Amino acid sequence: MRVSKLKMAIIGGIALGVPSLAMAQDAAPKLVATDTVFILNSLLFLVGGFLVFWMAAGFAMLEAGLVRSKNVTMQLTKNVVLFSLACVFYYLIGYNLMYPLGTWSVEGVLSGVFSTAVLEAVGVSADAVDDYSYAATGSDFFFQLMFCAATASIVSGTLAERIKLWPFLIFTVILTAVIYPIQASWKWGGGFLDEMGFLDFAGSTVVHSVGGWAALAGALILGPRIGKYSKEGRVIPIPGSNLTLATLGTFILWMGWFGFNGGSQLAMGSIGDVADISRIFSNTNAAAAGGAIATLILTQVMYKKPDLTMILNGALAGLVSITAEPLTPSLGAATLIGAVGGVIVVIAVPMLDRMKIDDVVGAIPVHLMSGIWGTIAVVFTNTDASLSVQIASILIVGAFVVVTSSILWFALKLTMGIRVSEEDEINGLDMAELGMEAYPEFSRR
Amino acid sequence: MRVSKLKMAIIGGIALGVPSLAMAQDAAPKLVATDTVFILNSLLFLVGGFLVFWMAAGFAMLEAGLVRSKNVTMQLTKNVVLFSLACVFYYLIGYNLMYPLGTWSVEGVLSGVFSTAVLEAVGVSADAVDDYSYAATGSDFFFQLMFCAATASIVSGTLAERIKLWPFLIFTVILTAVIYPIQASWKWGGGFLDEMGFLDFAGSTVVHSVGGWAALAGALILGPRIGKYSKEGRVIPIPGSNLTLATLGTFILWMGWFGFNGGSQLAMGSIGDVADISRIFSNTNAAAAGGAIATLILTQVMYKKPDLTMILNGALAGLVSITAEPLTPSLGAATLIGAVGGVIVVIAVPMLDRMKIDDVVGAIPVHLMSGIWGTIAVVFTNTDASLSVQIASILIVGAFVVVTSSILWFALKLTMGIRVSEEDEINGLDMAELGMEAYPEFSRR
Amino acid sequence: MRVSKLKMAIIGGIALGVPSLAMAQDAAPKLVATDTVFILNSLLFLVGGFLVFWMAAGFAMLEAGLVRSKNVTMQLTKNVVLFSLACVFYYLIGYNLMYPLGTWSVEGVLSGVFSTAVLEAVGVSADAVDDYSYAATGSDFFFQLMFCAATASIVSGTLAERIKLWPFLIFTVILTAVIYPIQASWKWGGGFLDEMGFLDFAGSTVVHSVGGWAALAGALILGPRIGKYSKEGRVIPIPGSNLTLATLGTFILWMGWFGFNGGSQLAMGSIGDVADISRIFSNTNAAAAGGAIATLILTQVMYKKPDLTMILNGALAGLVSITAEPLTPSLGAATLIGAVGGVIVVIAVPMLDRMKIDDVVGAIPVHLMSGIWGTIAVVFTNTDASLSVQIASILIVGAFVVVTSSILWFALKLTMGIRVSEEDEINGLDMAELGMEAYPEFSRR
Amino acid sequence: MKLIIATIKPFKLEDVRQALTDIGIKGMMVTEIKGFGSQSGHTEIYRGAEYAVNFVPKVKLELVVDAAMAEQVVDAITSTARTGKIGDGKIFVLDVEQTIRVRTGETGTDAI
Amino acid sequence: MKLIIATIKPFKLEDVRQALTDIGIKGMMVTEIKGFGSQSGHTEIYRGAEYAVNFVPKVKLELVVDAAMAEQVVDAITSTARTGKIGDGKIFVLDVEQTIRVRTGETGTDAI
Amino acid sequence: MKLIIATIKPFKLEDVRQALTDIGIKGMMVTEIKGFGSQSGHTEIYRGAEYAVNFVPKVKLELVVDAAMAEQVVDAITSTARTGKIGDGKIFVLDVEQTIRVRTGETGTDAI
Ligand SMILES: Nc1ncnc2c1ncn2[C@@H]1O[C@H](COP(=O)(O)OP(=O)(O)O)[C@@H](O)[C@H]1O
Ligand SMILES: Nc1ncnc2c1ncn2[C@@H]1O[C@H](COP(=O)(O)OP(=O)(O)O)[C@@H](O)[C@H]1O
Ligand SMILES: Nc1ncnc2c1ncn2[C@@H]1O[C@H](COP(=O)(O)OP(=O)(O)O)[C@@H](O)[C@H]1O
Repeated sequence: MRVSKLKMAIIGGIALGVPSLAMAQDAAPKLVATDTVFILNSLLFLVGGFLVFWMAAGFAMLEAGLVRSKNVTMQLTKNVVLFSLACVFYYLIGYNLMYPLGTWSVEGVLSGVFSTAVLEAVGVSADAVDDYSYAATGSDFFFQLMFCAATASIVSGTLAERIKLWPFLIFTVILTAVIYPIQASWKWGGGFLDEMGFLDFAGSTVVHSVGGWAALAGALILGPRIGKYSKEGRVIPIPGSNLTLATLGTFILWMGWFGFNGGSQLAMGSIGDVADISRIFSNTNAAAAGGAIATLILTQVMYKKPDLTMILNGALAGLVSITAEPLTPSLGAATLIGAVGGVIVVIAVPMLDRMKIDDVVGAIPVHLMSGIWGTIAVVFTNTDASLSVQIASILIVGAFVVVTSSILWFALKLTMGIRVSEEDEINGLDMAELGMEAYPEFSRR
Repeated sequence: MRVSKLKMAIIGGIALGVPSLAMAQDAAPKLVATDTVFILNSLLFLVGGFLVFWMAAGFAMLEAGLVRSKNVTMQLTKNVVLFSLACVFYYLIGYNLMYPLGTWSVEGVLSGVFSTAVLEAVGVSADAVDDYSYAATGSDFFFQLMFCAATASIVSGTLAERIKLWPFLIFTVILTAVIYPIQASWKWGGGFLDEMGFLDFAGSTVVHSVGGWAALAGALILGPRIGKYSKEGRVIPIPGSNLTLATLGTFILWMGWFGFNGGSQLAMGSIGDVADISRIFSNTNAAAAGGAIATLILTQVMYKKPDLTMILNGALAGLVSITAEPLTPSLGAATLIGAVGGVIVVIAVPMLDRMKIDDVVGAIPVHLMSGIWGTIAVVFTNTDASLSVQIASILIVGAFVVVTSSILWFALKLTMGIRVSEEDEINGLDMAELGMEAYPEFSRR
Repeated sequence: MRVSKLKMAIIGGIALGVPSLAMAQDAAPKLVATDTVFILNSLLFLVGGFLVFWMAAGFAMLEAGLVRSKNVTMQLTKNVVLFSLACVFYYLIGYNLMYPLGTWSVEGVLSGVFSTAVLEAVGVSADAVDDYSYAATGSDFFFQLMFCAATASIVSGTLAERIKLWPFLIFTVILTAVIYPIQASWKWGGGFLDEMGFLDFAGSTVVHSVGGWAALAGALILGPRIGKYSKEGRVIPIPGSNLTLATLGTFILWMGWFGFNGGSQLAMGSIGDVADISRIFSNTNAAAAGGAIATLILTQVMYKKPDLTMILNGALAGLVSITAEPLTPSLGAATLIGAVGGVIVVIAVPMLDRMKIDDVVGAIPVHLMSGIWGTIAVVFTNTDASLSVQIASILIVGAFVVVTSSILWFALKLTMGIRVSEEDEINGLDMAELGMEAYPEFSRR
Repeated sequence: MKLIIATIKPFKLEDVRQALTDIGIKGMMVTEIKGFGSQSGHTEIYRGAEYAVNFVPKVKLELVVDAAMAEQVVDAITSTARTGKIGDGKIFVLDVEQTIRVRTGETGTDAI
Repeated sequence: MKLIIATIKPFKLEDVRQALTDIGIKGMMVTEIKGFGSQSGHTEIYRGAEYAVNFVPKVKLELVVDAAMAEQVVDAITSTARTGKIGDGKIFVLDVEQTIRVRTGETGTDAI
Repeated sequence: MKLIIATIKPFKLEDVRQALTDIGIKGMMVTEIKGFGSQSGHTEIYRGAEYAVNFVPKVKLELVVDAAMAEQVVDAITSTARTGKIGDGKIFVLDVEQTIRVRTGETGTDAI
C-alpha cells in the first residue's frame, strides 16, 4: 500500500483506490474548521501529555536501575510519590502561578493569581471555552502538569541512596508548587524573560536546568555517599544494580520526549503546525541518536570499552540539548547538537567526581549542563535568538533556583535533617527507612 | 513558543507568527465536518484502545513483581494467555452478547445476537458505515475488547501462586465470553440497568468490581496459600519478589487508564467532547495521585514506615474510584475521591488477611471495594445519579457475578481440581506446572 | 455513557445530550477539509511512529531477557546503539535510497537520489508542502525510519552472546544505510516488485524477512554458542536469564505493532481510511492472540507443559504473519493466519536446533519463516494478490539479502573477525568486551 | 566445638530455625545452594530440547556448637527437616579448633 | 569420611559433576561464590573511574566421601577442572566426624 | 594448614580483603549468606502484617592458610571487621588435611 500514495501524488502512477483522496477531491473545503483546530490542538496536548506522563515511569526505572538494590524500594517510592505530590500542588498553586494570563502581582515576575486550577465546564460550548483559538483548558493543564512533575523527577536521581524520604518530599512540594511555576511564568507565562526575547521551546532551561540546579544544590549540601570517595580522594565506582532497568528507563524517556517537545508546538490545527511537529519529532529523535553515538565513540576511545551507563546518559543528554529548539535545526544539525550533549556527559561525569559532587544517576551532566548547552545552541539555528539574552536567562533562572533551593535544603537540614544515619546508609535505605526490600529473594553483596 | 499562543489569544500580545491561527482566521468554516467527527471518534477509540491494551502489560508486571520468583513464569504465562483468550472469545461471542443493539432474547437482560463480531467492509464509504454518527465498528470493537480483557486480568492476581493453569484459563474463557458481556449489556448494551438510570462512566462496577467479585469467589473457594496464615492464625507476610516490576506495572496501568476513562467519552468530534476528555484525563490523574498520597500518609502514621506495595495499590485504587465518574468532579473532588480509594486499601488489606482471604496482589481492595466506592461516589458530583439506583446496580451485578463464577469455580474444582498439590505449591508452580524458572540464574530462598 | 451513542444512533433511544452530535447536526459540512486530511495523515504517522519506536525497547527487553545475565549489558548496548545508528544512516542515505520518487539510476531497482533526507521548511504552507495529498515529509520520515531500525533490531537477537560489538555495529550501518533501503525501494519506493504487483502491506517480507535473512546468514557464518550443542550433537538448552523482561518485551512489541500495521494504511483523512485502520488494529491484535494460543496448545500437547518462551515467540509470529495483509482478512481469518505463525514457531525452533543453527531468541522462526508465511497468506484474503508474484518477490528479496549480508559478514570475519574468543564467550561478553555487568550484585551460575 | 553443616529443603528453613532456637542455638549461617543427589536428574523441556535438572535448590546451614550440644542439634534438625521424601538432605559434623567473636574478641565456647 | 571443598571455574561445573558421577559420587553441594586469588586484580573503568576487579565468579563444590575415595575424587576434579590457566581453583580436604541422612536417620558412610 | 571461616558485615568486605592482602594472603572464597544471631529478630511490617526479620545479610569468608599464619589472619580479620556493634560476626578455625592447586596439581602449603 505504502508506495501508491507517493506515486500517485508525485509521479502520477495509477491510482490504487485511496478513499481519502478520492473523497477529498470532490468539493471538499480546503481550510480546517475552527472547531476542528481547537479539537486537534487539545488532542495534541492529551497525547503529548500521556507521553510526558510516561516519563515518570522512565525516571523511576532509570533510577531504580542505577542505585544499589538495597536502596531500590526507596527510589521507587520517591518517584511514585513525588509525581503524585506534583499533581496535587501544581493543581493547588502552581498552574496559576505559572500562567497569570496577564494578571501579575509583580509585573512579569510574580503571578497575581493565587488559586487552584479550574477547568472548563462539562460539555462546554465553543463560545464558552476559555480560549477558542487555543485548546481545552483541561488538556493544557494536563500537559503542563507533566512538565512540572518531570522537573521534580530530575532531582530524585542525583540525591539517591542517602537522602531521607520526608525532607525530599517536602522539597518536592515547594519545588512543584512554587519554585518551578514562578520561574516558568517568566518565560511561558509571558513574564519578563519572554519579553526579553528568551527562547526555550520545550524547556532545556525552564524544565531541565531547573531540575538540575535544584539537584546540584542538594548534592552539595547533602554530600557524597559513604564510600564513594576514598580518604585518599580516589573515586570508588558504585555500580548500579540493574542496567536492564536503566536501559528501559532511557527508552521510556526517549519515547516520552516526543510528547515533551512535539506537544510544545502547542498547536496541530494547521498544515504548518503539524509539519512543524513532524520536524520536532524527527529532530528530537536525531538528537538522542547523536548523543548516544557520541558517547559510544568517546568511551570506546577514552576507556577502550564502551560504557552503557554513559551511552544511556548520552542519549538523554542529546534529548535535553535539543529541547530548547527542536524545530528550526535540520536533521543534521539536530544530530550534532545532540552529539555535543553526549560529549558533555563523558567529560562532566568524571569531572563532577573529581569535584566530589556525587550525582548517582548523572542528572547534572544530562539535565543541567546539556540543558545550558541546548539553550545556547538555539542561536545556531534560530535567527530570532540572541546569545546574550539566552545566557542572561540561563543565569537568571540558575541563580533563582540555586538560591531558593539552597535555602530550602539548608532549612530542611537544620530542622529535620536531610541525611540518613551512617548505619542506615550502609544497611540501605530500604530496610532502614521503609523496612522493605525490593528484591527480598536475591542475595546481595 | 509556549507563551505566544496564550498571550496572543488572551492578553493580546504581539503575534509571533502562528500558522494555525493565521490560516484558521480567513474564512475557515466553524463547524467540524461530520466525516471528520466520525474520524475523530474512531481515532479516540484507537488511541484509547492501545492504551488500554497496554494495561495488560501493566497487570503482568504488577503481578510478576508481587509473587515469589518461583511462581513468576506461571504468572506471566497466565497474563499473556488470558489476554489472548479474551481476544478470541470476545470476538466469537462476547461482543454481540454485550451490544445487542436492541435485539434482546430477554428484553434488557440477555442479548438476542449470538454471532461473531463483524467489522465494516474494507474502504467502507460514509453511507455504508454501521453508524455514521458514532465511529468505525472496528475501532469500537478494538476498544471494547480491551475492557473485557482487563476484567480477566484482575482475577489472575488474586489467585496467584496456587491455582492450576488450565482451570484458570477455562474460567477466563467463560468470564470473557459470557459473564462479563452479559452483565455489561445491562448497562452499556442498553439493558435494564441503563434503563434504570444506572451511571457507570468507564466501569468501576461493570469492569473492576466484576473482576473483583470473580476474584473474591475464586479466593474463597481456592483458599489461602500454604504458609500465609500460621496455625495460630497469625498472618505471615509473603513478600513479592520484585518491587521494581510492581512499580513499573503500576505506572503502566496509570498510563493505560487515560485511555480507559478518556476513551469512554466515546466521542471527540466536538469542542464539548474534547474538553470533556481533557477533564477526564486530568481527573483520572488527580485521583491516582490522591490515592497514592493517602496511602503514603496512612501507612506512615499507622506503621511508622510507608509501604510501597500499598502506595502502588493506593494509586490504582484511586484510579478505580474515579472510573465510574471521571467527568463531572472538579480536580479537587477527583483527588479526594481517589484518596478515599487509598484509605480503603490500607484498611481492607489487613482486614482481608484477618478474614483469611488471601489476595496476593490486593486486587479485591483495589478493584472490588474501590470499584464499589467509586460507583457510589458518582452521586456526589453527578446530579443525574441516584444513590438507590447505584447501590441496586452494584448489588445486582455483584450477585450475578458471584453466583455465576462460584458455580463455575466449584464445577472446575469438582471436575479437574483448581489447586496444585501441596508439594507443587511449595516447590513453586514454575517448575511443577511449567518446568521453567523465570530467573534460572538467580539463587532463590 | 457508553450505550447512549449506540442506542440513539441505531435503535433511537432518548438522547442523553451528546454535544458532538448536537453540534454536528446543524449545517455542519460533510466532507473533511483537505487541509484536515493532510493533518490527520501526518498525525497517523506521528502516533504510528512513536509506537514503532517503542518496539526498539521491546526488542531490547525481549533479548535482554532471553540471554544469560553475563551477556545482558552487551545486548542492551547493541540495541541502544543499533537504533541510534539506524537513525543517522537512514537519514544520511537510506531514506532517499528507499524513496526515489521516480528518479532511478537503474529503473525500478536502484534509486537515483543519493542525498540526505530534507524536511519541509518551518511553518510550511499548504501550497509549499512536498505532497499536499499525503502528509508532512517529517512525519513520513519519522515513521519510515522506525521500520528501518526495526529491521536491524531483528538481527541482534539471533547473533547474541557471541558476536563482537563493533563488527555487529558495522553490519548494522550497511544494513540500515543500504541493504534495507534498496530492497524496500523495490516495493515501497515504487520499484519493480511494486510494478509486478507484489503485495506487502506493512512488511512481512520487506521488513521482517529481511531482518530474518540477515540474521540467518549471520548465524550460519558465526556458528552456534559454545555449549549449545554437545559433541554427541545433543541440544543443550541455555535458559534466558529473565522471562519477565522477555514478556515485557513481547507486550511492548505487540503494542508497537498497532502503529506498525495501522500506520501503514498511510492515510486517516477519510471514513474509509479510519475504518480500515480500525480493521487493521483489530486484525493485528487477533493474529497475535491466535499465535499465542496455538503455541500454548501445541507445547502443552507435544511437551506436556506449556513453554512461555515459545508462547511469546508465538504471539510475535502471529504479528509478523498478519503484517503482509492486516486489512483484508476477517477477524477469524486473522486469528487463523496468526495461529499458523504460532505453529511455525513450535516446529521451527527445534528444527533449527537440529540443523545446529543457533538462534538465541527465535528471530528466524518469528521474523523470517512467519514473514514468508504471512506474505504467502495474502493470497487467501486479498484477491489482488498473485501467489506466483508473492513467492517470486519473497525469493528475490531473500536472495538479495542473503547474498549481500553474507558477503558483508564474511568480509567482517576476514578483516576484524566477528566472534569473541572462546574465553571471552565463556566469561561473558559483558566483562570481556564492556567490563560491566548488568546485575553486578546478583550471584551468577 | 563442632561445626554442623546441614542441607535441607528450602521451605523447611523457618521450622528448623525455630527448632534450633528452641534448644538454645543463638546463631548460624544460611546459604542458598544447589544440591545434587538422588533427588536430581529428572528431565524438563526448554524450547523443545530435553535436559536433565541435576541441581535442586537447597539451603545450607552451618553452625558451630559446643561439642556437648552436637547430638541434640543433629536430632533437632533431623526431626524437623524430615519429610520422608527423597531430597530431605544431609548433616555433617566436623571438629572446630577455635572460635572467635569479632565484636569482643572472646574465644572458645563463650564466642558461640 | 572426608569433606572435599573445591572451587572451580563456573563453566566447568557440568563436566566436573559428570566426572564425579562417573566415579560413583551420589551427592554434593554447589554454591556460587566470588573468588579472590592470583587471577584477581585486573582493573575496569565505570563511568570514567578506574577500579580493581578483585573478585571473580567461581563455583564451590562441597562433598563428603568415604575416606577411601578422597584421593580418587580429588584426581577426578583436578583433571576435569584444569584448564592450565590461572584461576583454575583449589581443592581442600577436611576430616568429617559424622554424617547423617535426614530422610532415614542413617549415619556414617551409609548416609553419604 | 587451617581453614578459617569468618562471617562479617557486608560493607566490611573490602577492608578485610585489603588487610588480609597486606599480611600476604593470596586467596579466599567469598559467599553471600544470611546470618542468624543476636542481631536478628527485629520486626517489620509488610502490608499491615508484622513479622520478625531473623536473617541479616552477611558475607562469609573461607580461606585456607598455613597453620603458622592462622593466628595472624584471625587478628587481621577481627581488628578490621570490628565495629563494636552487635552483628560483627564470628571466626572459626578448622584443621585442613590436604590442599591441592587444580592448575598445577601442587599440594600442601605450596598450593595455598
Ligand atoms: N555426599 C554428599 N556430600 C555433600 N552433600 C550431599 C551429599 N549427598 C547429598 N548431599 C546433599 O544432600 C541433598 C539431599 O540428598 P539426596 O540424595 O538428594 O536426598 P536423600 O539424602 O534423601 O537421598 C543433596 O541435594 C545435596 O545437596
Ligand atoms: N588460600 C585459599 N583459601 C581459599 N580459597 C582459595 C585460596 N586460594 C585460592 N582460593 C580460591 O581458588 C581460586 C583460584 O585461585 P587463583 O589463585 O586465582 O588461581 P590459581 O590457583 O590457578 O593460582 C580463587 O578464586 C579462590 O576462590
Ligand atoms: N554459632 C554460630 N555458628 C555459626 N555462625 C554463627 C554463630 N553465631 C553467630 N554466627 C554468625 O555470626 C553473625 C553475627 O553473630 P551475632 O550473634 O549476630 O553478633 P555478635 O557475634 O556480635 O553477637 C551471625 O549473623 C551469624 O552469621
